[in-house]
Amino acid sequence: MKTKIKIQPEDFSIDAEVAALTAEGDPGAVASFTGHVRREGDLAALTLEHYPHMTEGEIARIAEEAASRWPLSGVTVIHRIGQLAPGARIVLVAVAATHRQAAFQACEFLMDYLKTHAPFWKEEKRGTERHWVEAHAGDDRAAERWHK
Amino acid sequence: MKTKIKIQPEDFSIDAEVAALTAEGDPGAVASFTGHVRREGDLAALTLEHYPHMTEGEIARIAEEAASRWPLSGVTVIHRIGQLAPGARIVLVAVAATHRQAAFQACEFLMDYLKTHAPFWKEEKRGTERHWVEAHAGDDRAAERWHK
Amino acid sequence: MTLLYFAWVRQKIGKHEENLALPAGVATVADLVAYLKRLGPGYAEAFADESRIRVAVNQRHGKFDAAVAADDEVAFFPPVTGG
Amino acid sequence: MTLLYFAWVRQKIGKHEENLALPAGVATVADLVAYLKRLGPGYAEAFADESRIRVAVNQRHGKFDAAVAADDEVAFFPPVTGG
Repeated sequence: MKTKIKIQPEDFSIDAEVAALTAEGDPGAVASFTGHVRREGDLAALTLEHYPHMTEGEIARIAEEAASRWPLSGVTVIHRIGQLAPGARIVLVAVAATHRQAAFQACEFLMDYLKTHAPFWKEEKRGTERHWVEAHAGDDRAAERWHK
Repeated sequence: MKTKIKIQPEDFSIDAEVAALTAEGDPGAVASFTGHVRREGDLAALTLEHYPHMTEGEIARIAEEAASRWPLSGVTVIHRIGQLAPGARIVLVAVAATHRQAAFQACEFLMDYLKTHAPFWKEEKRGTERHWVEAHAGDDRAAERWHK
Repeated sequence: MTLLYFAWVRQKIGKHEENLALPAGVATVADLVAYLKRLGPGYAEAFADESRIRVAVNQRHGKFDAAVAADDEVAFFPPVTGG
Repeated sequence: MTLLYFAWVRQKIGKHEENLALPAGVATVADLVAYLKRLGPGYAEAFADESRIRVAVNQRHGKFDAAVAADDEVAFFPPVTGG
């Protein structure tokens, strides 16, 4: 399986990543997910911090776990860091497979684990105030359902 | 909910469609799916025929059903017709929602119903031979699980 | 009524569309199929295995027991294979 | 050992990284946290509610009963919120 993991301040092209995932082999299906900075109330920006030594390794482990559960031909994860404006794209997870159910399931699995295991932290800026986003219990439950 | 349905010979831009879905409101999550012409053996091309009077209405009904099951902010379906080469993109389904689980579930639901209800037919060209693709029982089962 | 044929149904019958006055005794899709089968060898071949035929009446999926009327658009086609 | 702090743990302690000789009697993450808490008010505040602290030892998620050694990289941070 082909795995691409990028942590970068820059935006990304979904079309380019899907094209790269389907450039060879026989992946009939690509499931993708993009997470966006919420556009709500006085939220002015989101700043993303991460643990550089650990992030790529942790995401690679999550991708390997996905590949061990479903027959996948490729996984691409791009996560942005730094300051992002409302509406901006934060993360792309794209999964290529021969069959769409494997692509969908693995993409959702990757997002659930990324949310609960990849070492990123979001700080919100509202007006002149900044505060760290709290983790959601719902994200832990989402990741736990894959243990069953 | 914002619904966009296009049946066209032309390729599409996933980035542009995701941008349109997230241009306003607060959709934090976009789940997308692209189906690609398989790259296998002597498959030279796929030709897609459809039932123009019916296709958009049928897809609109599927999108309405999805919107009645999950809280969605937008659905975009683009399905190509005509002759497509191996690797080419056939279909895009993109679903925007506040929460990722709704976006994922609705995107998979839409694909399952599109596969079994939208009036498209694929003809394969292998060497000089042409034959119509047979429907998969697996697609019927995939759509049926949403009845439960 | 307007009849439409798609994919290999269209190819076997040799046309995409035709207009038909509602034949006497035809009240349902099944009646219509029985009538069409007798129109010629292409029709007979297209409808030989009815389990492989799907129907839409006025652009909505239907079953063989669905009613058909003089101004309906009735389409016959194989199970769909898009997506 | 190398200690790393992220997000509000970093802000409360006032630094991102520091090197520390393994203190006497420190064998686990829990021992290390107990030691750090006594280093100053910033540390005490950062580790006041241990249920809000997560740890990675050598870039792998760990628990408070995990062993730590002199050449380990130990990172403390809040529950992650990426994606």
